[in-house]
Amino acid sequence: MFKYIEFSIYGASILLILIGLYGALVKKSLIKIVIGLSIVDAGVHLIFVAMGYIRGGTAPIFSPGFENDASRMVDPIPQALVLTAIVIGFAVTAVALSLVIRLYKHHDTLRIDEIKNLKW
Amino acid sequence: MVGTPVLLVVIPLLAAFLIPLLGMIWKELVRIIPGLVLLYMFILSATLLNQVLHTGPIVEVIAGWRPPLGINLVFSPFSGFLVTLMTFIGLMVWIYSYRFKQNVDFEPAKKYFILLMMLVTGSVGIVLTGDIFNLFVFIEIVGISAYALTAFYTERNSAEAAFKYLFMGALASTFLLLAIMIIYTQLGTLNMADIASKMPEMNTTYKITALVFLLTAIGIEAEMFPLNGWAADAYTESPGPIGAAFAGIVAKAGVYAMVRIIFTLFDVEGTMQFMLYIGLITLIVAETTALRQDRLKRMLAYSSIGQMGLIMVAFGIGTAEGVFAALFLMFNHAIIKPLLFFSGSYLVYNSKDKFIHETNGMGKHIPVTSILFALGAFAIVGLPPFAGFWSKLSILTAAADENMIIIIALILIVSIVELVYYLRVVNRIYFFKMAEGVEPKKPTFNALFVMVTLGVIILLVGFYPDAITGVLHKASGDLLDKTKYIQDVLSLNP
Amino acid sequence: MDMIYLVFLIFLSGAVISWLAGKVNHVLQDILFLASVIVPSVLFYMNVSVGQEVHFKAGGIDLSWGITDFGWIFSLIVLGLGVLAAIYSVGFMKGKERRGYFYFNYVLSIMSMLGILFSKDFVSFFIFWEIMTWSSYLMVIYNGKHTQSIGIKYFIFSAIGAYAMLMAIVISHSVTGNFMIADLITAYPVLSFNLQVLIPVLLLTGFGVKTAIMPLHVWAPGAYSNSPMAFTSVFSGALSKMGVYGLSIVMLSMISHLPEGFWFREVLAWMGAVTAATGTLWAIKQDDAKKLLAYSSVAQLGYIVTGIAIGTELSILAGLFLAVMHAIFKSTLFMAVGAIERQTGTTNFTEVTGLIRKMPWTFLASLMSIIALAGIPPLGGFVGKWMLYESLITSDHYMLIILVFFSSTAAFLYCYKFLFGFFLGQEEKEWAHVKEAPVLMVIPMLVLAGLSFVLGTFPGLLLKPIDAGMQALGFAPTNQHLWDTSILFNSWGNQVALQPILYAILAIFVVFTIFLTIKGYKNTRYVTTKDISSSGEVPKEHENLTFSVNFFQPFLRAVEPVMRRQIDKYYNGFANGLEALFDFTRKIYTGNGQTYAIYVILFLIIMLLMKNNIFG
Amino acid sequence: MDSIWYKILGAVVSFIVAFIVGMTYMGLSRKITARVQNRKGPPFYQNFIDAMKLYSKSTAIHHGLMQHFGPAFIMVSSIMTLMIVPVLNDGKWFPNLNFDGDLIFLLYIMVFGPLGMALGAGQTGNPNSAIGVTRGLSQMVGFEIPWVMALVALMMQFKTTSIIDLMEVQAQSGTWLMFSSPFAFIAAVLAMLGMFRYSPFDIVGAPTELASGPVSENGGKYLFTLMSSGAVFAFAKLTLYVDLFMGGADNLIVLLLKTFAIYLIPMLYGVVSPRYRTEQAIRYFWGWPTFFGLLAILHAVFF
Repeated sequence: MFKYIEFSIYGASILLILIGLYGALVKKSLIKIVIGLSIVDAGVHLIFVAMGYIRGGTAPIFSPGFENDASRMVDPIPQALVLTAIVIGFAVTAVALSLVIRLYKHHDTLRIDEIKNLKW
Repeated sequence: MVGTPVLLVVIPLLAAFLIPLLGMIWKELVRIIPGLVLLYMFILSATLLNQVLHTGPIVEVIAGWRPPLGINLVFSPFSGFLVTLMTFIGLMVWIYSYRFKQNVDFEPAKKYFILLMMLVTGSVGIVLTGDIFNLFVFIEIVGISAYALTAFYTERNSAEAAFKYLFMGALASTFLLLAIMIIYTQLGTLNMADIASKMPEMNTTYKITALVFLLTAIGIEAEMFPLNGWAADAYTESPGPIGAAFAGIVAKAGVYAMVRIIFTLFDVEGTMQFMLYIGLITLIVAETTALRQDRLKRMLAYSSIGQMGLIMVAFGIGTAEGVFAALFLMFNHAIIKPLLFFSGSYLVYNSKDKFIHETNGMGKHIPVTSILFALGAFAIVGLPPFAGFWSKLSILTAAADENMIIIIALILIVSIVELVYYLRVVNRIYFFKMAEGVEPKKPTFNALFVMVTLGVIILLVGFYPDAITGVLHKASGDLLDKTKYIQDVLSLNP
Repeated sequence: MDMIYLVFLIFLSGAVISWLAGKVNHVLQDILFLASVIVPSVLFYMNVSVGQEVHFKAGGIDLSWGITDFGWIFSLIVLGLGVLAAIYSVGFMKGKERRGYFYFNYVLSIMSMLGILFSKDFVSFFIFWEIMTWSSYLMVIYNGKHTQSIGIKYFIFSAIGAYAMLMAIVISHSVTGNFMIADLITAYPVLSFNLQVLIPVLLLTGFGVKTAIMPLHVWAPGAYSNSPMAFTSVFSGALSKMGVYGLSIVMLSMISHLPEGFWFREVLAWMGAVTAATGTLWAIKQDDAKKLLAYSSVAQLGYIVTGIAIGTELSILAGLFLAVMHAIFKSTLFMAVGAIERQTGTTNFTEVTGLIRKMPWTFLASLMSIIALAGIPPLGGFVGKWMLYESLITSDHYMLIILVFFSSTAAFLYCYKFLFGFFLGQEEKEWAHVKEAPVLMVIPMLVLAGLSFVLGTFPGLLLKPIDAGMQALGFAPTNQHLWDTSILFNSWGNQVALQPILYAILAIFVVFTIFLTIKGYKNTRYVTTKDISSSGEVPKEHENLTFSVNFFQPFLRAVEPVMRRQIDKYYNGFANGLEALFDFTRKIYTGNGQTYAIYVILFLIIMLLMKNNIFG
Repeated sequence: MDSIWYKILGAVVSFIVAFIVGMTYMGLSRKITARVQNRKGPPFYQNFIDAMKLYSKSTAIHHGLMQHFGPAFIMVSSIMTLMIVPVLNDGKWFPNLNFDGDLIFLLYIMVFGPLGMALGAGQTGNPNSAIGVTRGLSQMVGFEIPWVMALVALMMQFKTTSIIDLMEVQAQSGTWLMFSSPFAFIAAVLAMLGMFRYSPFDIVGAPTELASGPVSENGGKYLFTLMSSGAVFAFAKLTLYVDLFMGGADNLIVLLLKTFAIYLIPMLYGVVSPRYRTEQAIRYFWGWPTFFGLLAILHAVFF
């Protein structure tokens, strides 16, 4: 049962990454690209957290009653890392969106294939 | 003792956050503080480098956690050399842009200097850190500040460039994170020395997959072909000094990360060759693209990408001479390319589109800037007796020692292409009639000071290369000695 | 401090100072310029002896400077010509723009040429070589005309040559472990065959560019004619000889150890001869004196290369003698063209005519130099030509000699065109105001012309140092056996005694001059060139009857099939094709951010698929 | 015997002989030409009369110094050629400068004069002169090729560049080189057609077309000098041919016979030929004559 759950988590995160990539690479709208990138990020974060998960694990906190359960604790480091990554992803998305606003003002369009003043 | 390596990361970061607060006290502090910080950083890193060259690397532990658990900073001759170089260029960028445009008033200047500080923090952090996740974080810091700096001018196409940069950067961070994940799940550690020591145990498939993700991610930062679509745009549309900073600081950090991963972290065969060939392709594509540019900064940008390719080639040779040559090239490129960007932006100062033909006849009106641009052009294509020649000689010597005759030939052929487009510009500057309505802009004293300083360094290294080769030899030896790196970090006493 | 350093230091600082001095005072600038050429030259001849060496390190590389007997020959060209042309330059540059620029590059190029002769290691050789290249490049574009075409072409070819040389240098470093030229020469006989071929080929490419051998010559006509004439005299006279210097060392010290060296020699000799022939034909076609002399230089260098390539004692003597002679007479001619350009403002034969009475001294110098160039006795050019032919005959190069002879016979055509075009023909009102060039310009020309006269009768004066130089390269002494002070021998024992010939010529000339001139000149009066017999009509003042357009048209019609193919066109086509290709490949950078992202993903996917092929 | 006066004497005597013989030949050629064309023609000594007439005329005008020097130059060339070429076998004649120059030198001294003349002609400013000169030079490039090929063949075959050595070779073997090296002889003779500038190669002077070409502005003593130079030069060239290909001559009579025999070739060829255009002339010389020159070289190398 757990196996399926694990697989479904992995599968879901890979699916997320693929969906995100689809959005980023195929969709022409800048907004959709940003959304796509965020989805990719979410997928990566999810897979990372899932990697640190232990079946039936507990929170990695030495709280009363769990003093000797270090082996059953889920790995805390991925969670820490993902937390950081989420923050960074947030910042990037914010910058991206602000740029999108600028681009829209400058070019009057949100289609990425029409914003090609810089090329070759 | 002036300080410890950690200050090199902490101080600018702190300064970045303090600038707006201090700006409330006295507006001029916004401009002054970064300079003081960069000066301090330069002195600190130079002192540390001097010390490190004699005593061996300094490994500094953050927050008391020993490696492999905690985060550590490594100030070795190699990273120290790069940090010194970066802080020096940072200082130059600061002097240059102290009042680089009168119309940049308090509010933009504040942002500009905050972002510049963050850029330097991130770059220095990339070079110093001993932790792979930390590397990721620093890369993101550099990334975000670089996106913002690229988009600094609202009236240009800068947002477009910044968006492309961001798009690629976001993909890079995704791949980097995936790679870190693979490494962590396989080896259970994030410390680079620890990873390096455990690497032989890792399953080959995972190892190579992680390597591929890392190379793709870092390759975007290091402007590797075909991942460098953003680079020319970002160089072109960012403010002049920031173009210089990209070439002199950010790109160097990217190459550093790449080299650290390939030389220290992984023990996969074929990475050297990969780097060699991908560098070669980068070099060829970028330089030939530069040949046909009609905008000055874009041409400089592609030239810069090409130089990064050449640096990769030099690293890819893999021998001590090759690494030495690569470092020499990094040094020269970090000195010369900023000079070109600085002087180049004055040559097309009042022009909207920055076309090359708008530099026509500038030689008569802004002679010093022009001659420094010419000097930079001559130096970067490797004409003796300027600095670029020695690095070119050493890279070719290194390649010849490995019997890479075809590669030597290709490098030299590309050099001819490079020569052609630089000379076309220099000819225009001196021998063409200035177009109607072009107004040359006299450089400010600060800009002149920076350009002359860089020019003097070019001449100095050109006539007396021994000024730098000693350091470079130690740095290259340090990079190649992987066991020592692992040992230095892991055997650290609490 | 060693005198050698001092010589170079004076050159270097002189270059900078004479550049900057222009901001202060022009006379001071001229004086400083002359001093910065003359002082180190004098110091060199007074205080630097052959064999003196200095060693130092730069960038961890051992460098060493010192001059050999062989280099000493070329130092005569470089410094002798350098000083004379410097004096000329002062006159030439009077009142011109960019004097500082000119002086700076002039001094630097003289310094770098001397440096090349001094270099005992490849690194300093290459450094000086490149300084020479870019300083001469800056001279080529001095006028600001054709910078993007002629200037860049010159630099591209120079760079091709220099980089070929650099490649050879680093390869030789990988073999010998250092950059010493002598070490490469020592190691050369035991190298693998591939390297034995590769290294000389690369080096010869490098030197061949400067020597303007076919098919690497296309830069030369443009570059020679585009630089200011005061420098072109050095450019064609001395700078191209640096190629000869390197070429000789490669051919004589390295190829001679190669069992297959025969083919090298033959191919190079033929290339030289073909260069000579095509250069001559193109020179005949030119209507611009600069271009004509430029092509002529290419042709003359072809002879020199042939001489050196043949590799017998006599042919090397011939090649080196011709090298010095070419420096003497060709620089005089370029100076003369410079003088004419300065006085009349044009160098086109179809525009200027009849200057002989206005610029007699320039004419005299040109006449002597042309006679020397054509190789007609009793001037110096003949000695070189004679030795070249004799060496070709005695070494069984029967087809080569025909080609060489063809080109030197055809050379008479452009020789005459040069003299006729400028000095003879009808005197036009348009040029009535022309005066003789300033004395500073005339004196160097006359000195050089006098030199070619002296060397025509007493070639021993020059052959002596050449012989010493050849001995330094390992040849047996050739005095008494191939030459004496004024007698030349070939290896079959046939001889030409120059003194009786000179005296006979002078005697006959004097007799008939007296016979005609003393009797004729006094009894006749000068009439203008309009007063001629032309079908019973006297041409009017404004009617210019000078025959100067399509001068050698019938001849050119006869050789037209040969001249139809121009290498230059192929090169241009190639360059244009490359640029078009690059224009196409740069479209990779489409400007669409999404495309770039797709590149990234594709790159990643390809890497993941190929990972086992690339890594591991 | 080595005194300077003896040498001068030799030169003067050689010059006089050459002058007389050359002039006579030119007169004969006029006569023969006339006869072939069914005219009576002038007497064979007509040229002497012309020369005397020209010499006694005085010139009134000149166009500059080079015009004075031009004839002197061409005289130098003619006399030098004469002095280098041995007149008779075994040094029976004054040695002059026979030992001081060789064939290569000869080739060069032979073009010295025409070039000097060309300068003189150039200064007169007469366009006809310049046109003539360009034609002459062009044609020279044409015929020099087979001529040099013939000489090179001889020089290579006998490993000498000296005329005297080549005469020696013929004396020793007993055969003339025109028989032992026939191709070289043919090439040389064909080249000679151009050298003597008789029709069809008279494009330099080109009577009626160029008003006598380079010499058109010269008269009186100048023309006399040019004429006598032509005579001397013709004699010297003929003697050279005899020396090289016909075993030289033991005395003057034989020399006259042999030289006249050679002289007949260009002359008779010219009588029946119309004039070539310049490029035709050049192409002519680069056709069959050069082919024979090649054969001569091959012959010299392989036999």
